[in-house]
Amino acid sequence: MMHFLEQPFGWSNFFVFLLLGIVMLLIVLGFVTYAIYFERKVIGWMQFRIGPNRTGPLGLLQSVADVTKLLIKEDTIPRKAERQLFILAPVITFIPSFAAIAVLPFASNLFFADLDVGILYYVALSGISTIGIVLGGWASNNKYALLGGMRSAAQMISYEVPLVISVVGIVMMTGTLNLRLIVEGQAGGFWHWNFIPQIIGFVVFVIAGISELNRTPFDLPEAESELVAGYHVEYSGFRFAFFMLAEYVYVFAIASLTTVLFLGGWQSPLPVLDFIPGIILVPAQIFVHRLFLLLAARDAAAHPDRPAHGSRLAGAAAARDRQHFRQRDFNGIGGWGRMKGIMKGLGVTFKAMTAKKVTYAYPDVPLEMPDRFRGIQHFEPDKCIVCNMCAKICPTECITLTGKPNPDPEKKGKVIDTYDINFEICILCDLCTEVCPTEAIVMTNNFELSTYSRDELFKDMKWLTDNNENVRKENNSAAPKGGAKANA
Amino acid sequence: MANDFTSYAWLVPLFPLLAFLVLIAAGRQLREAGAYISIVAMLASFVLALLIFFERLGHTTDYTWNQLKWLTIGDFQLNMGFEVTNLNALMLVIVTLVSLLVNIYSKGYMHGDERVNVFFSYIQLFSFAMLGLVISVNVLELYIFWELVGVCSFLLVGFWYFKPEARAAAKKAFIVTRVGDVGLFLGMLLLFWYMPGHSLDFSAIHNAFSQGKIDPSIATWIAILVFVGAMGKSGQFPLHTWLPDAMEGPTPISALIHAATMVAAGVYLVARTMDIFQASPDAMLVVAYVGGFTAIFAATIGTAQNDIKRVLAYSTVSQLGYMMMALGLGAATAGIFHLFTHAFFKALLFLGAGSVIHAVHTQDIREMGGLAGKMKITAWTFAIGALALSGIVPLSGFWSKDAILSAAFEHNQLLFWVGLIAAFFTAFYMARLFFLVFAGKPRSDAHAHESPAPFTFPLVVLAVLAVIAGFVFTPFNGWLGHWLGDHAEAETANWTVMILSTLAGLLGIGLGYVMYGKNSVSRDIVAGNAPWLYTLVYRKYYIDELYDVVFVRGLRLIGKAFELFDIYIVDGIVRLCSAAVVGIGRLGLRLQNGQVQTYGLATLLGLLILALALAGRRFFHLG
Amino acid sequence: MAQLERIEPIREQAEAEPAAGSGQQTFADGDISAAYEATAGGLLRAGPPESGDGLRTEELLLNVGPQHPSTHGVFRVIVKLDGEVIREAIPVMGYLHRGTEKLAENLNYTQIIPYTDRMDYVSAMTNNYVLVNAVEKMLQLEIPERAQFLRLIVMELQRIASHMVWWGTYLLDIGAMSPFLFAFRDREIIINLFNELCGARLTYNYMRVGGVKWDAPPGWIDKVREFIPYMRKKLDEYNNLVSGNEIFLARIQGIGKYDAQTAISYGLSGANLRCTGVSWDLRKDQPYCIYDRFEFDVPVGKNGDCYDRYLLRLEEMRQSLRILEQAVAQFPDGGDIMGKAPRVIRPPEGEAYAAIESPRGEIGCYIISRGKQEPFRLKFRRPSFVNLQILPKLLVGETMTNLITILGGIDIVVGEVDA
Amino acid sequence: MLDRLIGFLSSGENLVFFVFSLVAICGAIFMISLTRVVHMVMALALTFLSLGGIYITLGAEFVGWVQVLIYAGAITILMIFGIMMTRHRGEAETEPQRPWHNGLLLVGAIVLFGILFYVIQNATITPQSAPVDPKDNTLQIGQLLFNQYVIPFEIMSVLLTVAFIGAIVVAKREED
Amino acid sequence: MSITPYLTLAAILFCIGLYGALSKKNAIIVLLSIELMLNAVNLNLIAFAKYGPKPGLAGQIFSLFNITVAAAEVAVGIAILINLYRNRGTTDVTDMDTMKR
Repeated sequence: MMHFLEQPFGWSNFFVFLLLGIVMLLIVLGFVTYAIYFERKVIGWMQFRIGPNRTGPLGLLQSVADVTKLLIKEDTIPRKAERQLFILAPVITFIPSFAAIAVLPFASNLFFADLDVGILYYVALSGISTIGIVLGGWASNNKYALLGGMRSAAQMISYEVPLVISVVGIVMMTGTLNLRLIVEGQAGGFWHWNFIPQIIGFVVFVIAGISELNRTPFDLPEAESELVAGYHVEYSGFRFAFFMLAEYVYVFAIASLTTVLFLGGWQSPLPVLDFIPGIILVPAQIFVHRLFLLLAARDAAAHPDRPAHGSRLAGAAAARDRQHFRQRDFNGIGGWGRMKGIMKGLGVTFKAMTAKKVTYAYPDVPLEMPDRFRGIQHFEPDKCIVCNMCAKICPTECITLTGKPNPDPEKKGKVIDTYDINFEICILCDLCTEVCPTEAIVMTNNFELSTYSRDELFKDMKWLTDNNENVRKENNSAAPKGGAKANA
Repeated sequence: MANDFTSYAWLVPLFPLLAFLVLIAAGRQLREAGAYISIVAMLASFVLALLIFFERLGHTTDYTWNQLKWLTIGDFQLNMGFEVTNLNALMLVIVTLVSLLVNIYSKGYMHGDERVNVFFSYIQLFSFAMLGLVISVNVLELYIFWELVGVCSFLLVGFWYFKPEARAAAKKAFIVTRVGDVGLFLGMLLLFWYMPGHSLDFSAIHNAFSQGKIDPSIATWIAILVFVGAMGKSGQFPLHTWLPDAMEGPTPISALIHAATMVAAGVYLVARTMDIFQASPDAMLVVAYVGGFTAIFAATIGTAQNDIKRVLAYSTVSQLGYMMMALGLGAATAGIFHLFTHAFFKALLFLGAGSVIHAVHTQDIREMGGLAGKMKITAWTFAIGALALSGIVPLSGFWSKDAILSAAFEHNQLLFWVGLIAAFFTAFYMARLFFLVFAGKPRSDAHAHESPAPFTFPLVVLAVLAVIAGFVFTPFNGWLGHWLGDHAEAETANWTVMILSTLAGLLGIGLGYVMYGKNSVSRDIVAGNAPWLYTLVYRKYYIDELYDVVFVRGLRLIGKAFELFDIYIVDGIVRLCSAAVVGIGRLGLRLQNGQVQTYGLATLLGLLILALALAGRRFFHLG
Repeated sequence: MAQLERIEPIREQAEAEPAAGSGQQTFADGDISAAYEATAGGLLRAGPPESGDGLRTEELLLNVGPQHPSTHGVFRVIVKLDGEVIREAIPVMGYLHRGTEKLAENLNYTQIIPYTDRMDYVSAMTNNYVLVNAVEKMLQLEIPERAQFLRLIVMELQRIASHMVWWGTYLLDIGAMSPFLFAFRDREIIINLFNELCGARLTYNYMRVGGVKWDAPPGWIDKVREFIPYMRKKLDEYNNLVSGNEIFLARIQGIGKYDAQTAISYGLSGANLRCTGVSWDLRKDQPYCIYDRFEFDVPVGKNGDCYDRYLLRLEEMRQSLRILEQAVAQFPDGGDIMGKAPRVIRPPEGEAYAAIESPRGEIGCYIISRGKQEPFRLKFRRPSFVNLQILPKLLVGETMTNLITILGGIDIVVGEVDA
Repeated sequence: MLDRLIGFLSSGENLVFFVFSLVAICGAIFMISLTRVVHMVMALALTFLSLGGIYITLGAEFVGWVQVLIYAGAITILMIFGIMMTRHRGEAETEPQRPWHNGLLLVGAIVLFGILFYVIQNATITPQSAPVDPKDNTLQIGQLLFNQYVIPFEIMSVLLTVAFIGAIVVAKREED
Repeated sequence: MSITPYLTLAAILFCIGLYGALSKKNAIIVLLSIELMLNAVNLNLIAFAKYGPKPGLAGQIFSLFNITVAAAEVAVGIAILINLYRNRGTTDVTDMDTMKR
């Protein structure tokens, strides 16, 4: 790659770079989709469920399905929103995130740009995407979106400062902002990696990184419970995809930045392993980092104590101020002791990872219900003596029946002619089977009733008669009112 | 003994001056005595004038005394004084005589008017001015008295100031004569400018012009300008309109000023400066033609007037036209002679008219009639005057008019016929006047009776003078010519002229008798079938309206224009200044409105101006 | 009969002249809009405060709307926000009101029972019992021993299930995803037990006037017996997972605090009352059914904040397990499940009020009968509705995030709030 | 004129400068002409970014990215917060009530530009010493900053602290 | 590439910023315009650093200082703006013409 950069800037290597750019985009997109898939799988495992497994083998195509759904879905723009800004916001958010990747070195000679001001470049660009988020919130003319936008902007700005300061240590050590040189500075075993001498920087960087990405426990802007979905509440379809893409590209960028800065970039952990080409190590480390990031975030459950005045303080001063508050919060009360509760929580989560999964494949494997389950009624016309008891007792009057005189003359009394139950209203309370003296109407265990139109819910006698699989065996109908039918 | 009275000639104007001062000082207390004081003063000056006249009969050298040093400008010395020549002496006598008779007449006529003494004081002032004019030694002194005479005419015409017509007439008279005076003034200036040694004395003028020291074109200009002055005072054609209106004044005044003295001043002026006119033949022609035209023009208007005094006024204008014509033709003596005779019978006619008006209290001849029976003396004297005016043989009018017509006959045939026709018209309107007033049945019920003594005595005296005055200068006896030093004129009896003029006169009287005496020919023969002609003449050829439109309205327009100019330009500028100051103040106010951005803008502009100033300087050096 | 007279005069008096001087502004029957206007509507229409008082920055009016994910159903709070801090909150209810009490007036008692299942759909058994108990009081029926036991076991199982639902959703609201799954995994066991007993998972319709409908199927009681130790182990696991978590503690301690006097004056009941130190549990103080035969203690909190309520409910689950343990031990092995109830239930004229301790507090059923098959008037004292009244007071001055914590702490079920 | 332009645009670097300056000027003009405040802020962010690009082409890599970080990142968001904090009733800028003021101002601005343009065209600046080799810009800036300009650097830090504390104090709402 | 295009661009931006600062009525936009003017100055500094009489890094150092000052200025500016908004209820520059509270 280096020699490419040295050539004078002409049309030919412009296309080469364009090509490389597109390749990088594809790689990133691939990473993003499978990062989402990976995340949902892990969360599932943490909550003793399987996670996406329906689409494609092992659910591998789940994210792909999601993305295509977003592409196909119609992206609406609220009528009163500021059209231009609404459309512009996702663009402003996505472009800097993707541009920031240019400076990340993946291998000794595999990188896109060898800037002397590598880190400054990254920080500058991440600043711009904040504008996109704020604009998105403001332009969608929705109070929740505005609040979400303001909060996320405030959070990103305030955590940018610790992020940058934590990196200063490394820059001081390696003497340059150029990422490639930083990585080369970490050659040799992993003890040469920066995260050992810069342990504090490393921790601050990771936490600031987590908050920069608005991930739990800092996912204040998308706190579902309060602000429904933060700044992109009004976005849908492709534009929403852009926002998600931008967010996950940042995840990729932060993760790779962490590895480059602290975890030795493509330097192998042990000297002996230096033959493994750097190219593999970086994604591996990214993978490990992602895992750690998720665990720490996901289960730690609650949010940090909310900033008391929310996002209204002006200027970077606010960030410094909150930073101070955060510091006290962490090591103020008993420092590491404070972490005990979270560690216990982590323990439970890990145990859950290995616990039996409770997910059952319902549509494929039918659910069998206990015998007494009150499903859809089954009617046997010949038992019915048209005593109207069931129609009278029904609380929602959804049974309508008509009798006709008995066809063969010698028997007196009536025979049932039509018997309809309107399942739109029936609440399956089982009172009708209770009062029916001849058990003409009993309940079955099946409950699938979904139809495409309401009048199909209006079942007639014939349908009720045919509905005769897994009829309930134990119908305590015709129990004498007041008399207890004792059975052990 | 030669000049012992002449040397006292300055006393003649002094007496009326003294009377004037006395009357002004104690006018109210004097009440009745005022009249006598003025009559005594006039009598004294008349006697002195007669003495001077007789003394001068003998020899013809002028007596001048101009030692009164008035002012010296640089090397130029201006002296005042008086000069007595034969012409002056004659004029002195005429003026003093007529004014004396008018004073006597006025005592009766103005009786009962509470401002009678003021009236007499004005007459005395007028007499002083006229006499001073006559004996002045240089043109400037003459001009001073000329203006004084104009003032007196204004005062006297406007004597009954409570009548709006009187006030208007007085103003009109004063303004029109002033127009003339301007001409005279310019002439005087030119004279002063071009005369060797800037001397304005008449003797110096006589020497300079007769020796041809002044080049002719300048002389022509001076002559014409002097003639304009004369036209104004004597009521010649363009400037004659004020004379008929001046009749608003009391009748004695009309007689004194507008018949004999003041109007004669113009003719006297031309006569006095004859040398200038002789130096430029063109001027002579102008004078002659203007005189001729005025004569016939005024005569035609006279025939159609219904006011007795207006008829006489137009007759005066016509006769003055004759005098000017004579002077224009070079017959100075004939002109002066006609002036001499005209003074007497015109004064007579006016005073006669006055007594008629006094009797019937109206001036409209259509309401008079049959007065001959009741006013015997007035009727007779009036008849004598009328005949004299018409130029009937034995009377003075015939001789003077004949002298003029014979001069016209020799020099300018056209003017002769013009004069003849004018004479016919004169005779016709005098006859019409006489018959309307005195003959026929009385048309109004007013019980007319003869006027008392003060009225009739002057009438009789004037009547006598009207008869005998003619013999002074006849084709048979040219004494006046010689006495006046005008020997150029050879006196030949021109029979044809005499016969023609007598015929014209008789024809006019006959026509008048036929139309108005016996009414055999209907009066409105002219008005009947040529009404426009009658109205044209009656309305005095609309000259007044013309002047009104051209001058009055023109001046008013110019005045208006100037007024507008004043308001909008001059005032405008003043208002503009104040508005500018207020505007600058408000601009300042708007700048201090507390807006930071306005201050920013101001600083930016200041900066730019500063930069441009710096860059500009260098830029232009470079550029 | 004495009670009857007492009713008549009240009714005439009520019709004669409206309650005078009740302090509250009384609205004519039809004038509901005025009532609404005076409360929530007024606030809504007030719109942002005019800048007169100028000092406050932008004032946000937020609808924590009916379809908000963390309000356990269609419940709405209108909140006036200043930045993050709540200045004023007005709850709006009635979105799930089905008019059960009015419908009941022309249903006979057996038909009403399925409706009670749907009131507090998270603990249907206690609803059934309170209705049936009230009728039995009027009929002075004698309930057979076995039916009593079955009712008790079923109610205590229902209490545990209900608390587990509360625990799972409450932690989900606060932000932790996993606990919800833990809770519903264990609750599934109880649901299956009920399914085997009465055929339904949520709306059981199990109890009848005079007894119960179904007898325990064979082996059912053994299953219950095995469930108890399993549950105790699980409860310890829950504690480990969440209760120790510092972040969780920081979120929950000291929030939504009120003292005993306020709780009593607001008529709170259940865990909301006991968390302030007032030991009041109907099972102990007004024993009904056969609760007096078993000994169990009533957990009581100290400082009345969300954390105490949280611990209280966990402790209640343990106590229910103790009761179940004793009940299963003493379970009679014979006897009929229905008392001598008349075929057509016509309670005599009069009224009755029965109150029991449901997982959310004291649920009461007040019936006025005119001797007909249908009750003349049926009124349920619904604990969620009463407990909700303290919400506006608690919310003032809190931040948005705490709103959810407090709401979850009170543990309301909207079906019960709106009936 | 045209061939000079093509010549100017031929070399890559000029092209980049031309594109960036075009974007910068359009952003600035939009900032003036647009009516909705947030759109204006966005336009200006665009200008800041393009200026950053121009700094980089001028070899000032470090300053370019600092510009992007501070201006495009921090200040724009600060402005947006400022806008959200204050309510904008009359969102659209009403028509200029001050036609005179604006007109005069426009003239002033154009004249100022004229003067500057004139000066620029005529000024001839000849670099005396060799241009600096842009190898490791950041390193050099770092050395320079802490050797020669360390005093201003310290003053800057003091200034920043004072400014931010001041901002908080001024903006803090008095907790009632 | 001589220095004139850069200086011209800087001049254009400066004038636009000036116009904006003095004509706009919304305080925020005035602040923004001032930022734009500061940027123009920055551009000049850097342009001179490379093409100026004494090419060197001094220009860039000073542009750094300029950026820091600008950031401080915006922070304080917004704070003041918010305070004014609280007192006056508007952000309209033309209303802020009296010192009284």
